[in-house]
Amino acid sequence: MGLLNALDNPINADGIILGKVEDLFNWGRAKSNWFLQFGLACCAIEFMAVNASHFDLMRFGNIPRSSPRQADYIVISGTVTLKMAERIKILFEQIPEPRYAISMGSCANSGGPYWQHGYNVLKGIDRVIPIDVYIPGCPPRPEAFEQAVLKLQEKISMEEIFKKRERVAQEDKMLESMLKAEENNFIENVNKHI
Amino acid sequence: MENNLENTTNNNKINIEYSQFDSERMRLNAGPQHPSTHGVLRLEVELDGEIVTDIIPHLGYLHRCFEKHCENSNYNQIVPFVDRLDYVSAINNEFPYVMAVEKLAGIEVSEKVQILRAMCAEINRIANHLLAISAFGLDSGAFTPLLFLFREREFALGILEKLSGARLLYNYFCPGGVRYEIYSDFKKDVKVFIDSVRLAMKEMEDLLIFNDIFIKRTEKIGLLPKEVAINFACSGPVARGSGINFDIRKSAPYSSYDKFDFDIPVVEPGKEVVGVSGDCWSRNWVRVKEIEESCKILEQGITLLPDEGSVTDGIPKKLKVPAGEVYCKAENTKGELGFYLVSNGSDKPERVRARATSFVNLAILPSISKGYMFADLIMILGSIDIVLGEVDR
Amino acid sequence: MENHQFLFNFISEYTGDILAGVLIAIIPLALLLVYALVAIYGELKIASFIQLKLGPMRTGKWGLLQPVAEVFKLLQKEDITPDGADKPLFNLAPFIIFLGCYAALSVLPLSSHFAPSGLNIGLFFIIAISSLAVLGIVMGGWASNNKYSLIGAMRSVSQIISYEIPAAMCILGVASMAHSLDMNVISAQQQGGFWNWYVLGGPAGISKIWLIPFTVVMFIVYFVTSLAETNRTPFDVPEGESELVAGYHTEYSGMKFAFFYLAEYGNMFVVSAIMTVIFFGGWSSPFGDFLNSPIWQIFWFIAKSMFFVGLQIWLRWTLPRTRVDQLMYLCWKILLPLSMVCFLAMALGGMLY
Amino acid sequence: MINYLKNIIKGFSTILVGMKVTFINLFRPNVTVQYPNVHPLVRAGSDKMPDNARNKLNVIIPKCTGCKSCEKACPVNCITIETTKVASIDTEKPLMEDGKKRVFWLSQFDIDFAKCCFCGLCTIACPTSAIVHSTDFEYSCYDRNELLVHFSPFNKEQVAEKKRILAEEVKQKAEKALADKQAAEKAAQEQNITDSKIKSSDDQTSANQNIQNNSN
Repeated sequence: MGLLNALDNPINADGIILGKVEDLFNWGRAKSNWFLQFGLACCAIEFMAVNASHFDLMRFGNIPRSSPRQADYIVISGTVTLKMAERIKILFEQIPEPRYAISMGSCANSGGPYWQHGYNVLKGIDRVIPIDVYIPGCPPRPEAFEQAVLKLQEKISMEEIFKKRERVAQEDKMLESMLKAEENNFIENVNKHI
Repeated sequence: MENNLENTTNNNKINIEYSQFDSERMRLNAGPQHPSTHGVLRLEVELDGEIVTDIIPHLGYLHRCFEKHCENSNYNQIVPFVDRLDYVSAINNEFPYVMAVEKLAGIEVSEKVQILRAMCAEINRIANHLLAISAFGLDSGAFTPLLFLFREREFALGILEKLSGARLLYNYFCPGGVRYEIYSDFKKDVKVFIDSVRLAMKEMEDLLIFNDIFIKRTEKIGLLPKEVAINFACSGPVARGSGINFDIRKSAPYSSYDKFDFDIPVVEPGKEVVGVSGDCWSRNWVRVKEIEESCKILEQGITLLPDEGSVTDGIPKKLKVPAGEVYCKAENTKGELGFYLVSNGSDKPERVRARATSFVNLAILPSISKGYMFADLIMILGSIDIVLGEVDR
Repeated sequence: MENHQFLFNFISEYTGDILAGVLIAIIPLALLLVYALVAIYGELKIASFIQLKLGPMRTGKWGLLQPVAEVFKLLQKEDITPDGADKPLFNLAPFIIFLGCYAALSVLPLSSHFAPSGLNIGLFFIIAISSLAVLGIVMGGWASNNKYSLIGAMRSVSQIISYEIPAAMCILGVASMAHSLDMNVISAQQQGGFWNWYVLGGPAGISKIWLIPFTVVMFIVYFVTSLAETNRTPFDVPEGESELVAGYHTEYSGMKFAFFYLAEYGNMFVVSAIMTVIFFGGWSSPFGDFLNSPIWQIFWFIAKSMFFVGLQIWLRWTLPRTRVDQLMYLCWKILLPLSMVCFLAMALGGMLY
Repeated sequence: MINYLKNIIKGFSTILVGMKVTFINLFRPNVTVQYPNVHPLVRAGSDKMPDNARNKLNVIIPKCTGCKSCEKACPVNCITIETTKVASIDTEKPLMEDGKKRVFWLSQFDIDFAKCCFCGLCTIACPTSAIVHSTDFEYSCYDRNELLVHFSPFNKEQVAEKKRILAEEVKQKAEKALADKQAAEKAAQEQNITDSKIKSSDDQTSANQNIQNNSN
């Protein structure tokens, strides 16, 4: 991540000009993460504490937004009941791509204390939406959340937008040609039999 | 009851005869995801323009099967689940539960433990009220008070963390005593904490509580008359804001609360500072004053708490609870929290039932918020100070 | 005053009129974009320092690149148009809001030698063009097919339209004293030190002293009004996040939201600039002829405007939000009578001096 | 009218008071502790994370006897323990930390931190304080399965090996027991024969022999 490092350490300005566009875009997404103001249960209180002055999530470029349309990631902070799971799925789908999700605390990870007898509790939010980072703890320390944000930023900055696009395009082409070949074979076979 | 609501004077409420109009009304779903429904409460609101004409709260988005878990755990294992009821004031939740088990098992608790418990509960009460006041400010659009009060809240959490090892859900009390010994600087920390809280609350009165915009937003809004509050069995700051002088710490002193000298802040009709008795501002004012009273209790606790003696000695090696049933109540941060325990003599309780404060207090919401504006509804909800974990259990 | 055409004439000598016009039009746009980056960073930092925290720290040195990262992020976001939305209106709304803000910038005299467009009815033009924002807001709110957006839009319309009356009274008061609607002329009249500013009664000797209370009150009225016109706290009821999730732009994402964001900060600058021009001497130096060359005038103009932007940010992180009926009460029962009284006094001053 | 003006002035002045408070705070030192640069364990004063903080659980395997009391105490059943008896023919002679002989191998000691509620009941229940809360909290991960932590020092093959040894021992014991039994039966038969031959009462000795055989 030449450009990323260069931007973080302006003194060491190597590679700004040569930096790849992909790195720039990844850097933008990694450093500006707006999260959805959304709390479920106990962890939401600690999540508020992370935003407060002592821990200050804004240092990482994370700014609260109350509308899912303007958010970049959602924090599942607390117990997800079966009744709430549908709503969370809708909320997550309302976040525009590229979107991320952090599972905060035991309840969201796997049902937590309620995994055994909680007939109404979803046993892990990853059964409903894809999760990028899991934070253990019940509730996790604010620092643990900050570490998870750093991990998320690391993950985003390693993403390959263009390569993925190329790969997907190639795969599409291959799939298309395979389908065509199969179709031709089928037609030939049919012709033979006729 | 309706008459009581209508007849109160000085009411900002807008009364419209809907039979005269043939206007269409809008149904708005506030929640379960909404920035200020304090969790996952869903309010189905019927609006006429900006005015709330009907409101139906929908619960159950955080039903976590508390009672089911209690039936499957032994007495010590229930404490973590009790913590997670009202997760903002976990220590205050443990208090009545632990007392109930002790009452049933006939365990005597030493004086040091009693005083320490009361002190922990008061630190926790301050932490809860700081959150409640700041969240109430946030509902009215002021973001800075939230962060100012969270700064003090961090001190409270720090003290409790040093005592118990956890920041929010402590699992600190247990039948017979508390889990861990007191650390050496406890009294000094509490002293520093009291001073800093008092300073912060002074600043907060300038910044938020006596701010004219805030007063205009909260006074004469969400009027809860005394009779209605009694009929709905409200307790805690909600009831005291309406002029009901009821606090279990005074009326039926438990633990060591009879040793402390403190007042119960009540906003009685005719003695209001701002607004009228029973409005949102009064409920918030009760919380502000209660922080001061808790500081007083902590100050006395520092002198009363004996240095010698252990707080963990009284814990029985094996907890034997005879068959029977007991109801034990205590003043939670939000009002009366009671636990009804049925034991069949085994190591697991037959049934644990919680009388949840927030649930009872939330019941008044539809009857006190009709006729106000939608922005007021948010303020009324904020002034009741509910925690959904306790409402849905 | 033909001075303000100086830059245009200078460029058009080499390039021709059309290209010169385009170049001149780009200048306010560039100014707006750069200013928005600075203002977003400033807002985050000032808010953080008030709240005893640090704000962005890890994006570049001291988080200086935070707004840049946000721009790159917003560029990549998926552009969602809700299913039930009125698509043409939904897509048009952010651009209309932005247009209003950008057009208003075109008549602001940055220096005695440079105003992008030297309209002699500049103030009138600004009052007219700033109403375009309402159109954008109501279009966005209605087309989103979201109840929160709709309520936000309706609130915003009633708010901005009401507050335009006291705002117009303030501008009118100054115009009656200056005998002109040309912003460059008004700025030029206030040259020669801060005692000549219209907030202190204007450039009329010692005898203006009875006018000072009225002009100061007028300035306060205009400041409050400007807060309401830009939907800033304590008057941010259209987007009050604790009531209406994000108000009229609840459904907007990606670059369309970025336009709303940009327009909000742009409007802040526009009202601050108007305030600077009509009350605080525009581009003129506060110390007479000291540092009053055309280049320094740009500095003075931007510095004064940014001061008021900072004041707005400071207020935002201090005050709670008013309710919508209190907002109307404030407008019709307090600001309007006050501005009327002050207008009468200022009109009298305009007749006397 | 006077009331009206009073209200305006009151509103204006309270706003100014509020602005004063925020202005003073603008120049106060901030309270933020920058986490990745400053670890909570090395902070100063009240911001320091106490040593008894309840974070990730740690199991000190040399101390653990495998009594499973933590498993029983856990309110959420996130601890799974499986023990294998130490075979006497095992060449490895394990010792506990206090020098006593180990009775159980910990063939499986899993804690699922995705379920753990960090209540600390297991640490209280543990008689040898082998399971303790550490101060490590930085273990968030991209995959939930990473949160299932295996504390057992053995991998699967080693566990299989230990189980095989134990099974061997059991088998040997069974064989030995069988052999002893057969020997005893043989002896008994011989005894019977001798008894029948010599009709003297040697019950005492035969009984003793039987007991010895059984005990072997």
